[in-house]
Amino acid sequence: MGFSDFVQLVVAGLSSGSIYALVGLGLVLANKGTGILNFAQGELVALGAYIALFYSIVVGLPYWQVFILTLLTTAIIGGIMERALLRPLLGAPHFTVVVATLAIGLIIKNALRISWQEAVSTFSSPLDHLMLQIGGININPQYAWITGCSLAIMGMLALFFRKNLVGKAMQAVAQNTSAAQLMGIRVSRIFTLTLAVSTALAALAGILMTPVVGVSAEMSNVILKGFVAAILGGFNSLFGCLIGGLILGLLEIFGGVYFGGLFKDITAFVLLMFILLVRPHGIFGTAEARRV
Amino acid sequence: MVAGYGPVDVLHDITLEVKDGAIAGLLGPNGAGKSTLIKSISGLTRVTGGQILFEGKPIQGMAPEDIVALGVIQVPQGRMLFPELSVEDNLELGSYRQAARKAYRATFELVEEYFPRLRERRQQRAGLLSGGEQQMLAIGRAMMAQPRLLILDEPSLGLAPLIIDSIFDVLKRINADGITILVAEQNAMKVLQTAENVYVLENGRIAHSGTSAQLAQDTTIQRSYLGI
Amino acid sequence: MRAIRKTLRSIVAVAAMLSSSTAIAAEVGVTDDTILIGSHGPITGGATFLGLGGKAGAELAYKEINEAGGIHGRKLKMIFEDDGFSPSRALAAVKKLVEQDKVFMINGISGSNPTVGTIEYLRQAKVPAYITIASAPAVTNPFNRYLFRGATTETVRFGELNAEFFNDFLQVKRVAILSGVEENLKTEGDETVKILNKWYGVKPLMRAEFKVGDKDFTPQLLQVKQSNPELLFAIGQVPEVSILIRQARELGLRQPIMVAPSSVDNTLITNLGPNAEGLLGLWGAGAFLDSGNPDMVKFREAWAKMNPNAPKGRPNLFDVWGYTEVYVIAEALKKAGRDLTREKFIDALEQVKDYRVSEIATPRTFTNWHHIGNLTQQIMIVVAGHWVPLKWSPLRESEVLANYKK
Amino acid sequence: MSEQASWKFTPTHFALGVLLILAIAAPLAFGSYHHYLASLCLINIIIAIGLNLLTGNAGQISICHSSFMAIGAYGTTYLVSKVGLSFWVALPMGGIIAAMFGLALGFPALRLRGFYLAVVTLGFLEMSQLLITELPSITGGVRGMPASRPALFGYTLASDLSFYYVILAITLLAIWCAYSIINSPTGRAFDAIRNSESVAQTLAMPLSRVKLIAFMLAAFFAGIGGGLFASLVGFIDPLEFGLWTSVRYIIIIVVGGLGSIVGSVVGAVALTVLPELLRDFKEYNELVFGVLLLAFLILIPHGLVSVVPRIRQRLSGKTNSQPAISKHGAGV
Repeated sequence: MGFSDFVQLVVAGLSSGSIYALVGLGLVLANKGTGILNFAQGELVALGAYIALFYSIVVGLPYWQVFILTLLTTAIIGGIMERALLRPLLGAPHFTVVVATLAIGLIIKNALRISWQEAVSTFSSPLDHLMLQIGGININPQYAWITGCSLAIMGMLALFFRKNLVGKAMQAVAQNTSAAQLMGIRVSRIFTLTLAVSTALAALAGILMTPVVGVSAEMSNVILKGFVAAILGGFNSLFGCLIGGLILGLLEIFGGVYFGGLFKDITAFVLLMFILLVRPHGIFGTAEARRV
Repeated sequence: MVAGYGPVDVLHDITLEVKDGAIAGLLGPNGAGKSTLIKSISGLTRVTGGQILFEGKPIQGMAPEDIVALGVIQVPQGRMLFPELSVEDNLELGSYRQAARKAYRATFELVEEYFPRLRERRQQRAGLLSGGEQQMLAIGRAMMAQPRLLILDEPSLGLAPLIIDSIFDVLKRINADGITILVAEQNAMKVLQTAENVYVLENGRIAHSGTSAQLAQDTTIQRSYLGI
Repeated sequence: MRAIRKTLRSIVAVAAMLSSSTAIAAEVGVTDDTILIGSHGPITGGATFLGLGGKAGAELAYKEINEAGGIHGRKLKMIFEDDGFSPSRALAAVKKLVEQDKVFMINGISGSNPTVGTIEYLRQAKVPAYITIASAPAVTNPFNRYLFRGATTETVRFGELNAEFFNDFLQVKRVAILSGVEENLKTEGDETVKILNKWYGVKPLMRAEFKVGDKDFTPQLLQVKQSNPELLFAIGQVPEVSILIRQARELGLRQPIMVAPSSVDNTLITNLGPNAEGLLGLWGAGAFLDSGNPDMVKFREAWAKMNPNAPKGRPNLFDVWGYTEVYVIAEALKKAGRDLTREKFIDALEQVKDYRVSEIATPRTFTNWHHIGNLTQQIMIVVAGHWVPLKWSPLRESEVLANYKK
Repeated sequence: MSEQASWKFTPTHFALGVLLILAIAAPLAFGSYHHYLASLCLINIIIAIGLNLLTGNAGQISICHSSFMAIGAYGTTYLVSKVGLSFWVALPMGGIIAAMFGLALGFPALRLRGFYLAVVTLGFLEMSQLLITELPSITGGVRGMPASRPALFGYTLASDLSFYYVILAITLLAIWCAYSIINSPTGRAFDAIRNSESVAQTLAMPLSRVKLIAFMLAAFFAGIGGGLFASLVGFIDPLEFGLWTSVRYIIIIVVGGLGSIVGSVVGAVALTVLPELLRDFKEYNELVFGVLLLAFLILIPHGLVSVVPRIRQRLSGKTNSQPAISKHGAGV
């Protein structure tokens, strides 16, 4: 493998890795904040992409407006989903909540399929058909944008958690719900907000992926990768999830090179199993991450 | 008042009064229902009957955050800090209630004056503090909410006697600054030394009540709680 | 024990009598004014592109046929069941259609495996089945009086056509093959490899696979790059192939690319933009979807009228197939006469020779020794954003039919 | 319902008797489509019972139940068609092979819990799918593999009705086995590890052995179900044993009721029949299914088995009060 091939692989691996990190982060956030393990996260990725497609093609907005409007819309959808569908399940057994999110995913997926029956669609981004040439290495600027944008948003999120009172309140609820209530934090509002943010994160992954892979209901399968990324990172921290996602992205792509494309996923899973056997709580995880 | 979890009631026919500006004590062995009573006041447990009045207004059935908004602040058993946040962030979350947020700076300085140790540990994660420091932070966090009534659930649990003493000293200072306090404890000696009125809870019922001086004379109390 | 067995046997006998007595009067599924035709295909799950298209096309054909007076005074009525692309659910659907709805025949609009799972049952029940889409050899091989395959051809034939095209027209020997792991995709790759070797003694430089839902093909494409082929053959569905081709060009692969029939579609061009130019592929029907051929224009307009809120990219190949194959069925029903039975219908189907409804289809021929209706495919190429037919036709005789001749 | 010295005829026994008679007699009035569906119901019952032992009773998450089913299906079919064994030997052997894999998967479970275990089982599922597609000489690969119906006393069970009765007998046997397991010390150990692993450590039986047994049992039941499934449908392909199939069994036990055999039974029946009833919704059927499922979970979060006790409780006038607020997933 030449150096330029290597760089291309790294760039591609990091970009898919940051998508996995975004999806994983949404999962972790919802789980830590509200106790929900949201199996509809993958469908929310697809939903985000379809909403972006709608704004872009049907309404005809430019990419930047599509970007912001989609995040807002999906955040609202996430909030409504929490209020209307998940709130009634407070106090229900864990598995019931898990299956409820599966049902929500099934509903979203089928609604998307029925309303937009195409094999695949895409919307344009300002970076379409551009190619960066750095020292004889072809780099798709789309990949750089995916990685950069994910990192930026995760950085903003980290700042929000560190500096903003509401962000801190969200962490407080995640760490000790009763104590948060005793501080006068309206836990139910934080639940709604948490689901809104985690849904917007899913949508962000969808928007970023689209110019590269197109929009299809099958996008939702990315949840498995998000799950693995989150577990790899220990399922309890933003940073762990980011590193987990990037490691997974790189692993997959180099696994594919050395063991053949079909074994790409398996390489990742085998390595994950190995890591879990050595460190049962992921790379950055601590024992307190054990829930369920 | 009657309260409890599930079909079994833990508390029965409790009548308890905390006078404005006073320190009241709540004594009782493990499992007597002290925590349930305190959770009921804060709205964490649903009350199935009776009345809880704060400054003349009924508060039972209200959401915990609405009770907090009235200035009824609890320091829960086991501290319940936010372990992954810094000391400063924990204190900041203490002043989450709207009325307290404006005076955040001033209260913050006051709390650091009560507990100078917290000043040194300001940037540390709460989970890494020692037991005594955690209890100080828990009380400090509650103080950040500018309570009108401060309720403490077992503040001495798991602490060394010297630290217990210093904590109760601070409680007296807080009370002297005009804050009403209700403290639930197993450590009868400390309570009888600190509180004016004391209630003794046994099997979910008030078994004895009176001023500290009266109860300290009571032979049954002496035998069961003071080990005399 | 013996008594129990005796009772059981008599119960079964009674049940058998009850269920068969209804069928004596006339042929099942045929009344004075209707013929019931059962269909199944995936309209939920991951393979809906196939079932929804097939179903919409078939519905249009039934409507046209019925408006023109039906067949010998009878209207055709389709009962469609979802099979979710699962063999077990397809079998349930077919059993329901045959036993509960009592259809005259089955028109399968599903893919290979769901169809293969129903063959044994249909053969035993002696219900004629006309399979529109499935390409697995097992549908028609071994020969079975009740099973017919219409639009698509069996995978071996794809292998033959690909191999001959590579060697005869393109004259390339250095080929790299990437395929999905799904039944039709993987098998098409395998068959192409087999025939390349058998007919021309050519071994592909490399063969790698990918999965549905894969988003990144860099590892496979780097392997392709290293083998430096004259042609890349990419066998997959539109979503994956779109990404694959774009990434290939990004990685500096300038070689011609051939795609499989499953992605010879306008959505591929939409997805790829300028990167689609020069793509090659096999097309399994007559005039292409966006061509100006009057028959295709007529079909498109009729289709659009019936599906006013149609998504972009439709009608597609599956709409065309669903439509054209119903006409083949209708042709045979016509030949079978007013006094219709399942056996007569099969005999009539076996008489169908070079029939097509219009230029949007390729001709179908069945005989009493093989039920493979179609061996023809056209090579298409993308020129100026449109798939256009390439002037090339195969010369070698297919070996597919040789299996059946005695 | 513990074992009692003196056996009394209760309304429950009456209901069970009526159900059994119905299960035997009712199919005679219907055709092969219904026999096929009824057989699928029974197979789903067997498989769901296995998963419920593992998840509902022992509290271990598994999302690779469909893989065990696949191992049973492919194992049995291979042993019959390629090795030439009798189905009646091959079926239990398929179950045992599945149980062996269950045992192997149980080892990581000794160290992992919750999501971590879920992801490992997901990896197992991916691997088994890959093996099926990449070993065409054994499994038929992506093209799938035909399976045949067994013979009994010289009769080939070609008709769906005759095979239904065989499956019914096996299902009853499976229910009886599961019932005995739940009421044995092993079953009580399952409950103990679900409720608290630290408490379970004080049991007479080593914790690790209990977990391994749970995984083996679940895999065995799924393997038997898979073998029967292959023979019933007559054709198997890898798509039939994907992630969604595993998820379907999780839905079955949650809808029916976790940790309850009756729950597995009613859940399996409900979720096999419902999609058939929704056929008229055509392409909307999965959507409608999702909506119904969600509504059900919101209204009856503890599963179908909780309905009767709840009605009884309501009649007796007792209400439940709970902590005012908590996170999702409390009270497993």
